[in-house]
Amino acid sequence: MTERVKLMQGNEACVEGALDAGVLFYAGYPITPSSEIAEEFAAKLPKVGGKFIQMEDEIASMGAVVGASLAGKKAVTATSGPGFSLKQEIIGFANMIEAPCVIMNVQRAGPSTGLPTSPAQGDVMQARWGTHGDHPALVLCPNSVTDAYLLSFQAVNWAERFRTPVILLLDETIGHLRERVILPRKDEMVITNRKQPHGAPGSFQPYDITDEDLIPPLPPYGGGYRFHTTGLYHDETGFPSNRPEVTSRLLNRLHEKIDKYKETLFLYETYGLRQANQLIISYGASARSAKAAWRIAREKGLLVGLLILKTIWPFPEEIVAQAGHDKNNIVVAEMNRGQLIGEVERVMDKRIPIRGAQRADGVLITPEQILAKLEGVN
Amino acid sequence: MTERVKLMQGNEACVEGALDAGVLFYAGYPITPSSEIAEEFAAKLPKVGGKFIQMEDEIASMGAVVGASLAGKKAVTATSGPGFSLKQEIIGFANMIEAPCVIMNVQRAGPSTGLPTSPAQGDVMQARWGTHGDHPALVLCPNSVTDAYLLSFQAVNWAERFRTPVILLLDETIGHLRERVILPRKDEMVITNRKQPHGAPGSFQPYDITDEDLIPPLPPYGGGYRFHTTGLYHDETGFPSNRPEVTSRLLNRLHEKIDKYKETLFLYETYGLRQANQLIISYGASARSAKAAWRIAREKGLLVGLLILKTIWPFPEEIVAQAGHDKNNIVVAEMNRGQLIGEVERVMDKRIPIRGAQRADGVLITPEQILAKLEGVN
Amino acid sequence: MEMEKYFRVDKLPHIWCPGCGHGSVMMSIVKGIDKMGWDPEKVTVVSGIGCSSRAPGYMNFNTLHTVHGRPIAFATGIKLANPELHVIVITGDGDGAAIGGNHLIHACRRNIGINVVLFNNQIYGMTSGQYSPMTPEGSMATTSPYGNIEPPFDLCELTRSAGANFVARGTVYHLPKLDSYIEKAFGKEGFSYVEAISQCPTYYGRRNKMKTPLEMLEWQKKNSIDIKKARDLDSEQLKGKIITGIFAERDDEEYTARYDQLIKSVQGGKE
Amino acid sequence: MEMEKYFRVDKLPHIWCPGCGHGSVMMSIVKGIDKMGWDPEKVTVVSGIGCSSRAPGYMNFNTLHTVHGRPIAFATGIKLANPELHVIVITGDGDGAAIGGNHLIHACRRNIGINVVLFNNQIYGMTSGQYSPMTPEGSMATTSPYGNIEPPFDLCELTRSAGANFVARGTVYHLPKLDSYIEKAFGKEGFSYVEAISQCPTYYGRRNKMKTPLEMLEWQKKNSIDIKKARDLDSEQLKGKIITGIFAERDDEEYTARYDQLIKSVQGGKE
Amino acid sequence: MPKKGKVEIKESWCKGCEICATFCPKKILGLRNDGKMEVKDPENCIACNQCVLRCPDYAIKVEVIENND
Amino acid sequence: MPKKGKVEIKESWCKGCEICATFCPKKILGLRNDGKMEVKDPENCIACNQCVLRCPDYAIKVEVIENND
Amino acid sequence: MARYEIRLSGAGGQGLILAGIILSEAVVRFTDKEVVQTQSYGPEARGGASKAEVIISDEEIDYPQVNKPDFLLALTQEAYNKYNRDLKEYGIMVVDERVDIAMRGGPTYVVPIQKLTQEKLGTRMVVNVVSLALFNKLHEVVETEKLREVVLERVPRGTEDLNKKALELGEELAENLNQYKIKSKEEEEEE
Amino acid sequence: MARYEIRLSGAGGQGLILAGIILSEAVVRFTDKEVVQTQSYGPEARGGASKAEVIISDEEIDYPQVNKPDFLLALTQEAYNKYNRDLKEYGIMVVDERVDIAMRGGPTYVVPIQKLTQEKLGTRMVVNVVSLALFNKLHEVVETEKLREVVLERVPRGTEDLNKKALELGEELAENLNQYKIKSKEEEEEE
Ligand SMILES: Cc1ncc(C[n+]2csc(CCOP(=O)(O)OP(=O)(O)O)c2C)c(N)n1
Ligand SMILES: Cc1ncc(C[n+]2csc(CCOP(=O)(O)OP(=O)(O)O)c2C)c(N)n1
Ligand code: SF4
Ligand code: SF4
Ligand code: SF4
Ligand code: SF4
Repeated sequence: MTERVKLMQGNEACVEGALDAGVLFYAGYPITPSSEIAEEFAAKLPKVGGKFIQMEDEIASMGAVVGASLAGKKAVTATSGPGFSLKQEIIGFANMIEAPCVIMNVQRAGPSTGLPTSPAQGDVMQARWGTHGDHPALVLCPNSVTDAYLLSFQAVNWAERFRTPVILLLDETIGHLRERVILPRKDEMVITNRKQPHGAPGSFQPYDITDEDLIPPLPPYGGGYRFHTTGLYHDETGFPSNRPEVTSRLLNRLHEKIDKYKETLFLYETYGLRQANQLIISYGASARSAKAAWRIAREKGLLVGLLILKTIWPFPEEIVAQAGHDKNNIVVAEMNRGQLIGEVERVMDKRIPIRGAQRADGVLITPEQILAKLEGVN
Repeated sequence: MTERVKLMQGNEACVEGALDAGVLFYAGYPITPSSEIAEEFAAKLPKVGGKFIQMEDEIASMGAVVGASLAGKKAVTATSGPGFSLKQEIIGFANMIEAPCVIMNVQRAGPSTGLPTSPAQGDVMQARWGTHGDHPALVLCPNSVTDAYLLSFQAVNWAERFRTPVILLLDETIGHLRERVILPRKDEMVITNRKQPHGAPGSFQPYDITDEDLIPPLPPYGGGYRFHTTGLYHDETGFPSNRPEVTSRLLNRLHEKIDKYKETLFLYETYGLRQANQLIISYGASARSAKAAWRIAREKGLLVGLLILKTIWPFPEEIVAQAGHDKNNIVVAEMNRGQLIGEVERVMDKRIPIRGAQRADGVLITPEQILAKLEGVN
Repeated sequence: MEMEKYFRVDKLPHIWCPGCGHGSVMMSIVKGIDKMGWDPEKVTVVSGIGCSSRAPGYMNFNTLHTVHGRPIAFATGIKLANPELHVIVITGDGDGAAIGGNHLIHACRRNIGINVVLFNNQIYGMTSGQYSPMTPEGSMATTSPYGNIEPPFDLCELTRSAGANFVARGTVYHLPKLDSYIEKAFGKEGFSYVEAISQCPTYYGRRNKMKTPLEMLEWQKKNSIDIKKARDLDSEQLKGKIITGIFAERDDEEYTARYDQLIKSVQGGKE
Repeated sequence: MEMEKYFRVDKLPHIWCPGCGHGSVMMSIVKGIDKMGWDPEKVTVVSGIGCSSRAPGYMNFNTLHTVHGRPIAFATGIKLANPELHVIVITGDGDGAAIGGNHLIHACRRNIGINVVLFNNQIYGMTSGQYSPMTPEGSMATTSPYGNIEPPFDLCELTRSAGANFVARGTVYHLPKLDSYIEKAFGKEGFSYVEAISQCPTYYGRRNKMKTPLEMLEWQKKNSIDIKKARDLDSEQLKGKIITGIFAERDDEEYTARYDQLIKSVQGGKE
Repeated sequence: MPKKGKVEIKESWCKGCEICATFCPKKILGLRNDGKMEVKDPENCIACNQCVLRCPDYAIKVEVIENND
Repeated sequence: MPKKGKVEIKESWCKGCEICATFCPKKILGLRNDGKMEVKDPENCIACNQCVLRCPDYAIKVEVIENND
Repeated sequence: MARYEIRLSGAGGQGLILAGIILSEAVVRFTDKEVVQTQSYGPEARGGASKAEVIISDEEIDYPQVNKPDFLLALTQEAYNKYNRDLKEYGIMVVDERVDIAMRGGPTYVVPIQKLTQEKLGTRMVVNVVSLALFNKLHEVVETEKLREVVLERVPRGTEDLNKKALELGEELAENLNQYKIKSKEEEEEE
Repeated sequence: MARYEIRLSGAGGQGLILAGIILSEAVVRFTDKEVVQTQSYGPEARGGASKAEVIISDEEIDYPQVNKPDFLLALTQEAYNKYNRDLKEYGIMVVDERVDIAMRGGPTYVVPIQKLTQEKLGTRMVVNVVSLALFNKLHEVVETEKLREVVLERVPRGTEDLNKKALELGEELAENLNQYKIKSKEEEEEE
């Protein structure tokens, strides 16, 4: 077991988690601060018989990943802000055709080229809404290197389970951080593989929902089931249709197949919620500072609770409402000008003051900044 | 004056509005249902000595538009969902370097290829959050062909005034609709041009804010002021800096230069708000159905008010709060699975029920659907 | 040839306009597959967006209708993930040469085993007739109402320069030759590019004084010139001509084969 | 030549590593501008993202540091909006050949009056050493830890095929020749492409047994072969060689000039 | 000995583009009033298959008829 | 009559890459302990300007000195 | 005229969209009424059935889509099948004689429009203008000369005479429309 | 050891980032302590000053950034100028002898690290390992052999002997460190 205690970098942990989950394909285009992910995959995939390809740009990378996924491989890409913007169109396509894949975005300060080597959490809303049209999103935010490993593993599993793109939203701080990690033994990790069809190939309908889980099986190309796939609205056979009953059925299912499992998708940590009249909510690298602020506040005798979100989309409305409804001050700590705080505002009653501890200048938010938003800190 | 009463198509009206505002450059890539905008520009620009170019894709179009803007021309591009996703990276760049330009997005049903010829309002949140990193957004939604003309004109003016990309967010219904328009006389239209520097070229700093309006002047290339521009965080001289005080100053100003003028930016219509205990909020083509629903409800004797938003970003928080605070039912009508309703929920008190009248199957939302969400309709 | 084996017959007739050349090119591809004797289960046809890109929907293989301009990127992922598959890309002059130009040349460079067939109707059909990067100079299109001033690509030259193993251009008029190019292309390991001049009577023809599909076929016939003959002509004489024939025929090593060797050597030569 | 006239001297020294070739290429461009006698006010230098793309920041003109891969698109807008401007694009083998390849070939095709200088250091410098589409086969890079298996582009062949009016390749080692290519390029109406082989000792050199900038220059010297001599060699013999010289020299009509004619004719010939 | 053919037109697939008629060396095909092709002169078909090759809608089949003489 | 030159090195710009030294035909340039170049043998400069041409950091200037003999 | 919804349908390429636009433009230019016009788009509109819709009203037109047409023209079977469903119970229906229709209550006219156009004008190309004139005459939306003005501005040069004749034919058909009327369900039952 | 913050700084290319990683790895492998390691990135890190930072703690390390180092190594003037500011008042500072420093209160050592490395080992390439060994010996983070084990795994093949010597030199410097101590402000004032 000690073999799984290591010094590891966040980006490297993402790769390890993905490999342990069975990823055999990576396509990407280098960009700071995510490039180590590509570099690690380039070194490690051939060793396990997997394939790494550096494509001509991020769009092509996203396309190749979806292609590889349909060919039956678990597939990943990684990028950062500018590349994440470019991938959006095909992320929407992956959503629509239900192609399992994982997109890692190691956030740096934007907009535009911004500050390529500085931490930020400015792509939080983009991760939810970046592609055109209505669509669901499943987005995970690690706050430690161990988390990076675990959530990367989880992201791959969920992508396969729900036939959907999953976004692993890191930030430069976690991506570049090296720290001591303690990983579960490999034989303790449960790998999920996409569902396969059972019936005769002749009667196979690629989007026919026979199971209650609302998720159609996905056979690999060359595996004996021939089928058609399109980014147009399509019916159960996979062929285009613009009949309103078909289009609404598809769009509803795309959302419901995730909504249905919401409860199991919400990953989070809580600290001292019960004996608290104030609440800090945070995620990603900011959660590290939030934890420090919480510790200091507690040491000062303040009744503060801490909610660290790891699943940020779908937004865990009930969990936040539950944690916050009896508080008289909520501080949302994030490295942007206020993004997830909007969701907190949406779900909380107006009478509870909600304050943002925000920072978007390329520097990791400090515990002091968060403390300053609490009440009773001198 | 009768010369300005015409039958006009929504897409055509966008072109007319832009031309009347002084646009002399268009770069785009065809896509349904926006292509008529390109086609009209292609026919009309050469007549006024302007330039039309069909680029190799939407990314290049967006780049060319920003380039032309820096060369001193008022510039426009138009697209629809998939192209809008592709333009996001450079929209962020335009934000960052403060390049005036107008992006028209004629929405169709997404995600992905979706329903290319069907109406939708699925890109509402994307228009706000589609590019990576924190950034402001100025987004206008016409609900008639006359509106398309007026808001297109306004979008160009505001782009120039605030040195920012402005998004004109149409939908297929309005883009393709032909209707009777009554346009103001040309001599009644006030054109805004970007601010020019006055000092000596030698001392010119392209991002130096000497005026209270927070908006730096923008001389054209070749106009005697040489300067440097970058999408990296930069100081007043235009050169990169990662000093936190510089980066936060820039990002704050980018937001404040618009926030400061919020009040003048909020365009909307209201109907019967005072004598109402219920409220319908809508925008774009949905507002047409909302208007019909409101009319019918009034005819039935219901006390319903109607708020039609034309500026949707920045979100007119106070106006919505003001219109809604004394109502006991708010219906938000939009052609998506619930996008702008999130903002309404955010600003309203929890005790007021907020209902979505939503439709995302490619069909224009009907007055009946909206009526059904009102209380007391049979 | 048995229609049912290769076509989704229940989806026919296809949506293409009367006289559209795309149907002929699609059949040419299917004949090529038939001649190769490939197991339909192992064939994957990938397309972008456009009239031409609707073809895979009618073809009874693993078919993927992707987004505009990127089918080669998807195909690259498919081929690399499973090199056993025969991966065919169907694209248009908009899809493949405008928005998708970069993916095309990079796939040529890598020489990855994908067979691209570009349906070149010299116009954007699906979006109702804007000019494309392969529209002849002077042509009328909805976005070139005064005649197109952009010179078109010679994409056969370009793909050859970029490193494709096989490059050819045929026309719907000279259908048997087109069949033979496609067959040769499919027979190559490595990347192949076949350009099929197709006719769009609806949007190209009507605006350019060729009202019927027949006039367009006539135009193909009159303007085509064999590459061997073209070599003796200068660029002025070749202006507006369709050069047909085989532009490149090489046997450079295919990309996924290289990758497999790399894996072997990294894994220490074990088979 | 007066430094202050063309450089923002207060921004120097530049951020490039010791021995990086980019400084030499930047100077070559400035010398070209000087030789043309262009008014610096009328010169606009546009770049993408990369080490090379940092150059405009040091150059005392209208300078625009855009996003990765798209400088030619921005430049197209600038040139078309104001054809009086001399528009120079500085790009890298990542910026210009990987993500930006499509814009490059389309600009060649349009033959728009932009002068592209591509700093080819055969690696992604800015992001710390991943392989690029111009990295030689077998080279070590952070993303090709077992040696690069992708064949590189010959971008001079490609831009020539795509229609550029002028195409040449020089090296930092053969600096005076590079100067002369850039000067010729600047003298052309229409699109020009000059590729300058530059050295990245930090990320290419160190990993590929050339620890010092000097070894890299030595490599340039040894591997370069003049295009005239290259014509007598076959592709096997040319593998890994740097072919230098002028690849294309044409005088096809420039795009914005065509556009101006179109405007005149639409406006009914009034001047 | 010249072959003989029996031409069959799948009406639901035919779009009336008239390409087949033009390429038919015997000119035996023609457009009907409803915009579909018909075989005007079935006897003269020589089973050359030009129409099959040329029809972009796969709407024509030609069967070779035994030539019994 | 051979020219003579006076070499001036702008230390703050020099990065010590040694390219100039290699291209100097007279080999009069050398690296100092602090990683900057210095002119070790100023007398022998023939003002060939190779170092100026070659320095990627524009850190060298050479002035042609009047040759008075 | 309160809100009046018109649907002109037929095969793609028959020019009914142009007819809808011409009608709308005539309304804008020569009346004080409001008008909106919409149409079918997309590849579907290319081969198969296609429609143009116009709403004319004395009042503001809020909801811009035709849901229950007051008037339906269907020139082909496919168009009829696709678009007849929502016609108002007592709405007017005009179909080409070759269209098989179900019996209904409202006024229904089966007119050999295509045949007569072909016979009298030697081409079917202008069946759209014939239909347009028929509609206009029937409803007297604008005066004949006004409609002619707009038509002549919008049609391709060189086809003016042909289109004038088409206008005349359409009006003639309108005037004799009753001869094409078929019995309604009720009338039949009464017998 | 409660939270202890270490900053190793110098010129890009001197290998201090590797030193930081080696130190952290040694902590993970041979102690029960928590450790995090960060470093400067970007083009800035290329030519100019560069730093590696390590935090070692018996407890969970939440906030992962070094804000007030307990220990600062600065091998170059530029690094010193850029990174000395936040050093804790009584934190330990070790600088190369060629660095000009301001007077301060805490323990300060001016050591000819680079010169001695060059003299004794014939190259400056291993100045990072010398510094690492100096730090480790001073704080006794891990045993000498353990550190050697990690170093030898991480350095390029063929440089093992050189690095062993570098380790020895570093330890030797640590043992004699007092001879390089300079008087603090207070001590000076006391005089
Ligand atoms: C990102 C994006 N941009 C634009 C479009 C619109 N679009 C669809 S098909 C097409 C052009 C099709 O032309 P081509 O590939 O030549 O095919 P054709 O229809 O002529 O066969 C365009 C521009 C789109 N769907 N997506
Ligand atoms: C959209 C996007 N993708 C990726 C990057 C990251 N990136 C910055 S520069 C670069 C490559 C630079 O290589 P090159 O153009 O050859 O320039 P060099 O640094 O070698 O001079 C990359 C991949 C980015 N900034 N934006
Ligand atoms: S529009 Fe043109 S390309 Fe498309 S189906 Fe019709 S004829 Fe073919
Ligand atoms: S990394 Fe390479 S290309 Fe970039 S500045 Fe250093 S040597 Fe030059
Ligand atoms: S087989 Fe030949 S002869 Fe017979 S109908 Fe077809 S084309 Fe004409
Ligand atoms: S070439 Fe320039 S930078 Fe290099 S050592 Fe010589 S003077 Fe210094």
